[in-house]
Amino acid sequence: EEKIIRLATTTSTYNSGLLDKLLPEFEKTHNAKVQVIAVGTGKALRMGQAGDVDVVMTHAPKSEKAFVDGGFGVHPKSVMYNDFVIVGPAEDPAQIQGAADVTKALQAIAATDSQFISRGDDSGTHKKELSLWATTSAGKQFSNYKEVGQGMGKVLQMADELKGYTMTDRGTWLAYESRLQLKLLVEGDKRLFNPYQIIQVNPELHKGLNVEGAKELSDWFVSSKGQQMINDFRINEKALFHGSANPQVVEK
Amino acid sequence: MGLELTASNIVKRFGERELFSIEQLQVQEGESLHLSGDNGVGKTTLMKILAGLDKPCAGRINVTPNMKGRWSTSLHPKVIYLHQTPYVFSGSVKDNIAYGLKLKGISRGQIKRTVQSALEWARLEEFADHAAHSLSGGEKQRLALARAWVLTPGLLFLDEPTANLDKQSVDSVTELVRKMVDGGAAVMISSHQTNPLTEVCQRSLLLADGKVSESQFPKEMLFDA
Amino acid sequence: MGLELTASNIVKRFGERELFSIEQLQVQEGESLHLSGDNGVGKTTLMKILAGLDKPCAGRINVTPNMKGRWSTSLHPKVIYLHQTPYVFSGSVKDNIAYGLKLKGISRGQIKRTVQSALEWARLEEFADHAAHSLSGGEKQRLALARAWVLTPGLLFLDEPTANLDKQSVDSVTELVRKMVDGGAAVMISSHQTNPLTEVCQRSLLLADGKVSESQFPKEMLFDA
Amino acid sequence: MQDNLLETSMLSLQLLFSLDAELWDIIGVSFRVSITAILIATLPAILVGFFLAMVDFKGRWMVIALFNALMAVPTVVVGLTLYLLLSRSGPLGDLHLLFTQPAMIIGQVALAFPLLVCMSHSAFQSIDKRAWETARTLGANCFFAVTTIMKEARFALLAAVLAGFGRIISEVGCSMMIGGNIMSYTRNIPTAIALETSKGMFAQGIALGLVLLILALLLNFTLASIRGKGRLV
Amino acid sequence: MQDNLLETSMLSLQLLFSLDAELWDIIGVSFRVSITAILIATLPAILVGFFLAMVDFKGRWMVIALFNALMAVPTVVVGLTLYLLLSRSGPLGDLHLLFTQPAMIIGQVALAFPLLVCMSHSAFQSIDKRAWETARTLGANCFFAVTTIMKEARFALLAAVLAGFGRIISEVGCSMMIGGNIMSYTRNIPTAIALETSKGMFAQGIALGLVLLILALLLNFTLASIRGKGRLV
Ligand SMILES: Nc1ncnc2c1ncn2[C@@H]1O[C@H](COP(=O)(O)OP(=O)(O)OP(=O)(O)O)[C@@H](O)[C@H]1O
Ligand SMILES: Nc1ncnc2c1ncn2[C@@H]1O[C@H](COP(=O)(O)OP(=O)(O)OP(=O)(O)O)[C@@H](O)[C@H]1O
Ligand SMILES: [Mg+2]
Ligand SMILES: [Mg+2]
Repeated sequence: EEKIIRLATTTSTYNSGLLDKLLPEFEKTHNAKVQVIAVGTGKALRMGQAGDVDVVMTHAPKSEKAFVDGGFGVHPKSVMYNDFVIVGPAEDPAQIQGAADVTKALQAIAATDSQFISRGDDSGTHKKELSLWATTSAGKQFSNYKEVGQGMGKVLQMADELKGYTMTDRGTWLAYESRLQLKLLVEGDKRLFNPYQIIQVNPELHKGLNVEGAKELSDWFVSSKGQQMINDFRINEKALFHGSANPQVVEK
Repeated sequence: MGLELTASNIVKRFGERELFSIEQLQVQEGESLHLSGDNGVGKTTLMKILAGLDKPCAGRINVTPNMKGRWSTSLHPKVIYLHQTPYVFSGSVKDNIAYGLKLKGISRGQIKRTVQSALEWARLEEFADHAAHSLSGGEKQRLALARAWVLTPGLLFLDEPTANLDKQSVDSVTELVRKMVDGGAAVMISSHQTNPLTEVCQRSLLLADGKVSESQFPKEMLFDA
Repeated sequence: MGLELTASNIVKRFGERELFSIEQLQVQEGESLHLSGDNGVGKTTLMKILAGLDKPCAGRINVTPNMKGRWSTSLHPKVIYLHQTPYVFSGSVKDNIAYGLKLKGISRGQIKRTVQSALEWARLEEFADHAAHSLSGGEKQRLALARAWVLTPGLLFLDEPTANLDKQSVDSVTELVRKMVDGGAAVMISSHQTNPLTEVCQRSLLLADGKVSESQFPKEMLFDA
Repeated sequence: MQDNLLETSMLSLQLLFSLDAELWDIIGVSFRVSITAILIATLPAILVGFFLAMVDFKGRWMVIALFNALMAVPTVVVGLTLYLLLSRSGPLGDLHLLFTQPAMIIGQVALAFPLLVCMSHSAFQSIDKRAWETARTLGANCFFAVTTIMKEARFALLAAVLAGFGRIISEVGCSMMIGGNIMSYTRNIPTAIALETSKGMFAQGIALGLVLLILALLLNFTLASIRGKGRLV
Repeated sequence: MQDNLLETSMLSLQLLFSLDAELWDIIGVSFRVSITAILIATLPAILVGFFLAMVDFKGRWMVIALFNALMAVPTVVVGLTLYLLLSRSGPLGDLHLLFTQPAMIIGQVALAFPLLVCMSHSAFQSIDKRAWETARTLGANCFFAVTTIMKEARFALLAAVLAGFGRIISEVGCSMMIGGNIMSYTRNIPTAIALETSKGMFAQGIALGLVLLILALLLNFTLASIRGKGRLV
């Protein structure tokens, strides 16, 4: 009989379609069924903490560190990375297109008081955005900075609607790009790095976890087969994720 | 006042069953009529049709003068029908009596006086502020009569108005009807009993076998206890 | 059969107002009583209390033999009260008559026969499958009587049962009551009219000023048209 | 972080009694939008319900069934449809209504409407036919007769309105979609709860839910004392 | 990809007529869960509503007001509360109910209950007192008398049940929270719509909404033809 593995992951990861591609392969070779619960980063970690899932895969290094340090998760493994980009209206009122330095770009947005749509939901993306604002001198204290508290896709749509700038992960951007009028303006800064980790829920805290399955799944993700499949995943002929199991991704 | 009602070729059917078919029926001002007939012959149905509350399957009812207002209310404002078991609106006894008056845009003081005299007539003063729903059967009947009376109808249909009334109440209804008829109004009363009220009626109609016939009281059809 | 009802020191108040206060009232098997009194003295309320449908503010009502089943239904299965304006259940006329029978767990065939004879008695055969709601006032009254009759009550309270009935119906109700009383049941009837039905009553009670008094017919309180 | 239910409840209560300005903002948006929406929706919906109960036309039952079915449409679908209408590239884009409170009101009116129609239809169905006849014969024209019947059915209608209000004050899909959950402007209690929940801040989510429950209780207690402590007549 | 409303509608219809296995899966979960939930909730809720309408006890109006207020609690809050109860680390964790269909059923029962109570209370309130008295005097014990009154109030009760069903078949917050939106197992139409919407696949979202609407229409047409085409009596 096939065993059930419960994986909590972020909506953006799930929505990219990566798991739909990878998991059937894993299920076939391991005689297991992976139930994916796609929620926000905070909620995913919260579910791991409560022992309601066997394994989590998220992209919020600080929260993940707290999660592991708190003893809720064990054996964190870097799986892959992609990057964040800053997108905005074609008119580009802050003139940031092609900027190599994110801090400067954000500063220009604040200085011109352009519309900026922020996730505002404490997600990995939101936390990253806040840490980037912290590097600017003026910060995010301008009138057209809007916190909307929604998922990435919805925020892109709102930015499109309101002709504003926003920061997004590349995966969601590629998935949405074709139906938005927004343009990709800033990419490539090292600080826009977006690492994903897979972490097993600490089996000592809860009874009844599928410990073995969780281990198998996280091992499979970092196996050469898993890494290969991640690297081969394409949307519109563009790669979304890059395997990072070897070499290990260093947390900042 | 002086209303005149003419009904011609009225037919009412329920499904297959033809209830009645009446060639001609006239009610003139100052007339009082007693409509009798066995249970289920269609007295209630006929009176509702004449009052405009129900539609006949065929035929025409004409009330002259036609007093239709600007807002086509479709019902004649001077024609009132009283249910066999009256419906009282939620609210107090007073509210019920004032219902029709308020719709006429009469001044508050005038309404108050009229309601007061109606309460006296119906001997419901002590219940003026009680919920109308809690009245007894006969009291509701009296309330409904008072509620119609204050509107000074020109043509009044009373469906078994005295069935649940005590002797004194029957007498006051009789008195009321007599006064209204003297004032030029027309009243049609259905009843299974003979009592002072039915005895003041000038005309007597019998509904039987789907036809209305004008007749002397067929006493054997009624109680003469 | 043989039920006996004893009510002692029954008091009913609505708010401040004391409706009645009755020291002693006995109804024995084979008795028929006519309860009279003006509108609003409390006839309906008293009969509902005696039938167990309403609670007195003070006092006790005792019915012997007490036939309470295993399921404490709290109402005596042989005591039936008929409303002044009967309530008919949605569904057909037949369904209404069968209502009480079905609850007794009687066989289908037996129910069918009983319903058929009740329909005949109430002269409602042709309406057997009609919606009970569409019946006329008098027909509903007859339906309610038939619906109670099939249950062979030991003690029957009829609240103005003949108010809306034609002569023939009054006669058949009279016949029915006579038979029931002969069979040992007790019947209490409230009515404002004197008619064949009230005349078969052996005892006559007058409710006035909050007291019940046993009396010869106070004819002047009633119509003798 | 808190893990167990007791701690969460405690935290909820704490949060509840330290009502801060931001929270009042959110509460304000919630009630302003939903009360406006219910006020707009009620009368037309009741009239439609009345019409469906009283006037027997061909296909009436189909209209009733349609309104019943519309109750089963998820709020987010209503939100999506309105989104496509109000979006810049949509037919009503020029009104610039998207992500504003008026848009939320429109959405909630649309959400309350079918429920109000169905419930008031059922309220009017149980009113005695004689009530209408009595009103008409005593001189009420159709308009006044309708108000009379509405008065007779007022408890059932009030229950309908409360159910409708409950539906819209608690719904999140439509408000999120066309309101946008913008802080201090279109963030109401349900969207705030959704946000807290997605962050994993369950206690905050429940606390906001309790705030809503308490305010709804206050509202209902007020109404109940007006209508005479739940008694009929 | 499509931008405007017309194209989106077209795509919705396309999707609708190419019903694939996955879609049927989702539809199956939706209806299995919601129908079970409404079947479980209806009778107890109606009995509570009956009790509240007929028995006059001290504090009755407060209970009624409470149920009215409970209708205003967002579904996600109910979901959160149940989550904390059913979670491994919660008091009922040992039942292992989280992220299962039974958990979704429990949640939907809780969601339907207050609405059913309020609507059936209002349905019973408008029933003539004589109906109860007649049933009792004709020999019905309390139990049978209740069923008789339920029959008298059946249209209003049916409307209540349909409103309750509409609430739970379309709700997303609670199902998402305690169902987990797991493909082929706890993904129902509303959570699938939420997922599509979050992906920006509005056409798919609306198409799923249309599927739900059409199925609800079918259900209602069936019921309407049973109850006699919307006519009273
Ligand atoms: N809506 C309806 N559908 C079918 N039949 C009906 C309807 N309304 C009335 N009837 C039938 O029409 C007949 C006449 O009813 P109506 O109430 O007019 O009688 P009535 O003469 O007033 O009787 P009563 O003296 O008992 O009051 C009755 O047999 C009744 O069953
Ligand atoms: N629930 C109630 N609250 C207040 N007063 C009530 C209530 N029920 C009845 N009453 C009052 O009690 C009195 C008696 O009512 P009841 O119906 O018993 O009279 P009745 O003798 O049957 O009169 P009728 O001959 O008119 O049928 C009436 O005046 C009525 O207003
Ligand atoms: Mg009649
Ligand atoms: Mg009485």
